[in-house]
Amino acid sequence: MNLFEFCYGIIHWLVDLVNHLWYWLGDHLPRVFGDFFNWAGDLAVSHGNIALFAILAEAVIMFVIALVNVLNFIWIDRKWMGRMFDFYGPYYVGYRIGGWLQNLADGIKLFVKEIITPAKVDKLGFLIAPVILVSSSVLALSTIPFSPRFGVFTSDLDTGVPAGLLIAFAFFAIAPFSILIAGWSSNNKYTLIGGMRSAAQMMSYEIPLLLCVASVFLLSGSFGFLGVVNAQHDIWFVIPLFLGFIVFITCLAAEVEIQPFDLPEAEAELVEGWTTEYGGFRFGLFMMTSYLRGYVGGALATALFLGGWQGPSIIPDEFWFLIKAYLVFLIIEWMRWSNMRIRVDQILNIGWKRLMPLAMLNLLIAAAFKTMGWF
Amino acid sequence: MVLTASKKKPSTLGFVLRPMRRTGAQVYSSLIAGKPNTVLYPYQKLDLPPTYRGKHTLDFKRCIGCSNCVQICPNDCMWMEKLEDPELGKIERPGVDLGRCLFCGFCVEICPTVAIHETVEFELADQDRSKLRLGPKELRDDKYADTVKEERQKRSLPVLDLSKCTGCEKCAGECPEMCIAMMPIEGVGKQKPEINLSKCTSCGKCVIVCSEKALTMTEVYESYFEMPEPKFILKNCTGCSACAKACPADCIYMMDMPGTEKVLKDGKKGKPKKRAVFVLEKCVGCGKCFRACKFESIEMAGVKR
Amino acid sequence: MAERGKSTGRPEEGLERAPSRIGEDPEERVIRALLDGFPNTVTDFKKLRKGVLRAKIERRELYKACKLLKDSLGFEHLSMISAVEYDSGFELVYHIVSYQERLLLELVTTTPKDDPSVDSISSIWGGANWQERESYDLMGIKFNNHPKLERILLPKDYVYHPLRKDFKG
Amino acid sequence: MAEMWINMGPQHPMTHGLWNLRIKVDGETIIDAEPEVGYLHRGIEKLCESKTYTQIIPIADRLCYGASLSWSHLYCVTVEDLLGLEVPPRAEYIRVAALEMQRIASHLMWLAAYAADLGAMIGFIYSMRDREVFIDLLQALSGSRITYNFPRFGGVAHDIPPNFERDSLRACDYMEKRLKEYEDLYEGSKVFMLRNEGVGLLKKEDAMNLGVTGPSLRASGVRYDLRKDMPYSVYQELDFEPATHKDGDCYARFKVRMDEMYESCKIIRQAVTKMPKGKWRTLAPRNAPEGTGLGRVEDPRGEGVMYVVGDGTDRPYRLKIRSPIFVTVSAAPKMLIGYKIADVVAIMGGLDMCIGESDR
Repeated sequence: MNLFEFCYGIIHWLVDLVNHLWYWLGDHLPRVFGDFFNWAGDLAVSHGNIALFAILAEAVIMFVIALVNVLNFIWIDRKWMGRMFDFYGPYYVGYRIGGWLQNLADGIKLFVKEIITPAKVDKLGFLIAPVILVSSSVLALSTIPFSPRFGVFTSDLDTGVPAGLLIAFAFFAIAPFSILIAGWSSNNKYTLIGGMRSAAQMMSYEIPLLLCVASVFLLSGSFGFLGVVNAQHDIWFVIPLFLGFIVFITCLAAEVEIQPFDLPEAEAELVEGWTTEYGGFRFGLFMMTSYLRGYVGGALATALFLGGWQGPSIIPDEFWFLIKAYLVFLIIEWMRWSNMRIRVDQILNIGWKRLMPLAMLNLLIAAAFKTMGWF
Repeated sequence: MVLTASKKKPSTLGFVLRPMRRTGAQVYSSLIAGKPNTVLYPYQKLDLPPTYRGKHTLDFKRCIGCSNCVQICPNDCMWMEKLEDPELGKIERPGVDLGRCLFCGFCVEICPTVAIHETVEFELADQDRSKLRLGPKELRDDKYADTVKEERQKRSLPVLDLSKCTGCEKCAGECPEMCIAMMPIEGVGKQKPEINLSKCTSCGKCVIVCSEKALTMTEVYESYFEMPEPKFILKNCTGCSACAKACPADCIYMMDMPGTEKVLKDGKKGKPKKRAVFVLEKCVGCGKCFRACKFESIEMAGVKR
Repeated sequence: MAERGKSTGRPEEGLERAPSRIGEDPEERVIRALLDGFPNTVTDFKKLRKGVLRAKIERRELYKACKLLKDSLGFEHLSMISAVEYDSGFELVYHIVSYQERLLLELVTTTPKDDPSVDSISSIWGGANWQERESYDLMGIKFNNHPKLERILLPKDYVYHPLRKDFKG
Repeated sequence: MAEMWINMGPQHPMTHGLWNLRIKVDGETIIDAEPEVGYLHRGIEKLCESKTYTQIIPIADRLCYGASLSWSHLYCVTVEDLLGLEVPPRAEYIRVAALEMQRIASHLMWLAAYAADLGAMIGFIYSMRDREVFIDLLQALSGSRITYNFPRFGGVAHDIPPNFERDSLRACDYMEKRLKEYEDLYEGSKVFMLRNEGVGLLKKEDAMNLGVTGPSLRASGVRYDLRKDMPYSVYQELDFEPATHKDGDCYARFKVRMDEMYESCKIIRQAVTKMPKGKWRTLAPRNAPEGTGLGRVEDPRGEGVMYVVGDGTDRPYRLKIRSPIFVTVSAAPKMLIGYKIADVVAIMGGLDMCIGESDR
């Protein structure tokens, strides 16, 4: 039974429960109204509609899991960073669970802060930028299954979202657009420069990233998560495509704007980059989204290179997936906290002159493997 | 104008791994091998050295109310407060405004009797500014001064009681350092020993040799600062004893000064008048006598009236 | 001499001073050169301690003397410009340093109270630029030919010169 | 993008303190720069004219939060020159040890800010952690953590506490071990080298002409250290070598300061072991004679000079303070023009700005 069937069953049961009322009303009311309620009940119980509601329920489940994951991520990041920095990290709020509640406390603090819209900003852009960023990241997340059973599916067949990886990357690539809007509409020189830097950086790192992904598609012969992960049953793609994995991780770091590549929000030179004018919960959304994107990146790397949910069946598949994603995230964070920030011309140089040829080489390697018939 | 070109070309990975090795070693030492370096402040506290300069305490019994601390305070955050103590009577003691205090420690250093101390207590914040104004009663801690090791040196000096002195020059002859000189008292026709304090080694021989018991040894704390000394002009003195009442260190006393007698009509001399006598060995340089004197008979350079 | 002045401060070569010939004591050399160049206007030569000289100069010759010090005597560094107000007038003290000879020259010049102005030496030493602005700002001394004589520490619309003795609060 | 002026400051993460750097950019390239200081002007020179000589010592501490001991020491040296006061040798050795600890602490604070500017919070945390060691030593010595109020005319305020020698030797060993570890973080990091090499070039002639002093001058290839070239305390009896570098870029400035920390460790070791017995404080006269006094010391940030005019009373007639950073920051446009916005933080961070002393 996968998540779709589970949701379908629940929705079906709920609809049946309500339909009893409908049909009872249809029987007892005058004819005109009764027909209407009977018709509504029939409509609700039809297969397509229940499937639609089931997908919605799946999305809600995945979203809640994503939010909990973000809390976990921030907590892990802070603890990991703390030990690296020779201090404890969050400690007192939620003392018995290792300071886990600190994130909730911070979230509440951000939530109750006054939301300020500066006077001279472009209102529409300023309001819509966080919405786009958060929604695109959540949408990218929604396509990622934790296991063949647990994810957003559109039918009871175990196929997942068709071409789910493509959709995930498409949503993943919307972010520079919203960052540019945020930077431009804030009407501030720092945010403008930050937005511009972000756009330039993300555009240029998108290409090697997708080339690496293309090599995985080439080897696995599928655009969907299930196909890619199942193709790694014998050997994880990180072994034949090690070069691609390194390039992918590097590009991922640039995509989610973490430390060696966090030019758009370089706090030393551009105050807070494109988020300078945002405060309160909007800033909280941005911050949450950056961790969410970190998680999405880790999950994508897991699915593409590290064999997804495959592992010894001592623990369930879903946990294998999460553990791998967390590990990738931790390595990225490790890189983040031990490095400095590079300059904007150097980042473009590295992107175009180094990562791009390497990604091409990686694609050639993948093509060679495919031609040899090893995959 | 492009000067930004680096000497070495950037490599793709760079040496990202070396800093990561360093931080990884740190994670090992703070997570597995040991604990982080943090002191969890409100629950754990560091040991502070005894020299630490925190909140002040004041020993009422040692303090003589000389107001030297008030005068040296760079921020003018101390003041003298008159109060009545059941034990000590009418006294004058300093208070500290911690909101202005810069914790320089000069009040501790200048105190001639080591009555003010700075404790290691540093958590002094309050929501009310007026709570930071600590009067003498809040500062009072008569036991603290005995608990800490004294850094200031004590020195015993011979102190002259002029009323007993006969001017016999025995002490001057006995002093091994030759630091006692007999000086005539102006307008009296008598001489008294004057002691050069910078040479005195506190051997006490002059006290032993004095047949009239005019010299006694007194212990005085050595001062770190050069204080202004009062200069007494005898001919302006009227004997009102205001300075002797004002002096906190008991270094001025009134004495029937020979040579000041009024010549009566019958040619006899009347009773000698009272005049102030200074014991500069004990003087703390506060300038209170200078301020108290209304007849300009005391001069003190560098002190404001 | 000019050659030597230019070659000062070299990191490696300048380390070891060449064994000085008799009469080549750098302090005396500076005194001699200044007295030769400005026989009437340089007065009151004093050697305060080893390596520290003090001289007085009239203000009209200040620029030329500084030029001489920089170009041919090897004083590369202007350390400090301090303005002091006396009852008779203002006194400007220039502390000028020679890196190679380890010399410090206190060059004192005076200006009358009603016309506090001297020639700017910021074209000789670039480091004098801001210090002259500071002297102008706090003491109100005008420096002729200064590229940008504006207030630097105090607000632009401030009218007093607070380090003067007649400024109260 | 068109040319525009950007205000980096007065409230900006790059400016450690309150100052403003106006830069004119074309795209991301700087074509003009104009530093503005004065936001923290407290009028210390005027204030000193109404305080007695002794009362100014804690005020001189407040000139710089990073290296307050060296400023109060400079003030004491100046007044001792005016008074003609001899300092007992034990006091001089205590002073030298404390000064070098202060130099290490100040350099570590610079390193912390520099690393944070370049984006490595790890450097900030590590440097601040290791700075604590020396702050603790100075606290045991003087009784305070930031504003020590330790030197006095003709000596120091306290004798050294028990176990001070052992603790300082241990701290030096610890610091040298840590400095070796820092190599991994900084020079071992390609990213750091990318950001620093060839950035903010300051030629030797420019550095001397613009009055740049201290580590920045030595990084431009001029070997001039007041401790060595015009020794003022007991520095001539100690064996050390001022650090120089000939490149004149940000990396050279970084390297000079790192080498200076090694040298300071050496000096502390010698000063602590050579320290003679005897008096550590003398009685200073209350009134200064008429005349002038000049003090000139090697501050962690450059050449600190004070010039005091006495008029026979117990208050100075005039006290002029030369702040090294005030002059060095006026040379900033020379270093900035032609580089990118991101280089501003590397260049200005490499100068070790301290606004307290520069605005006075």
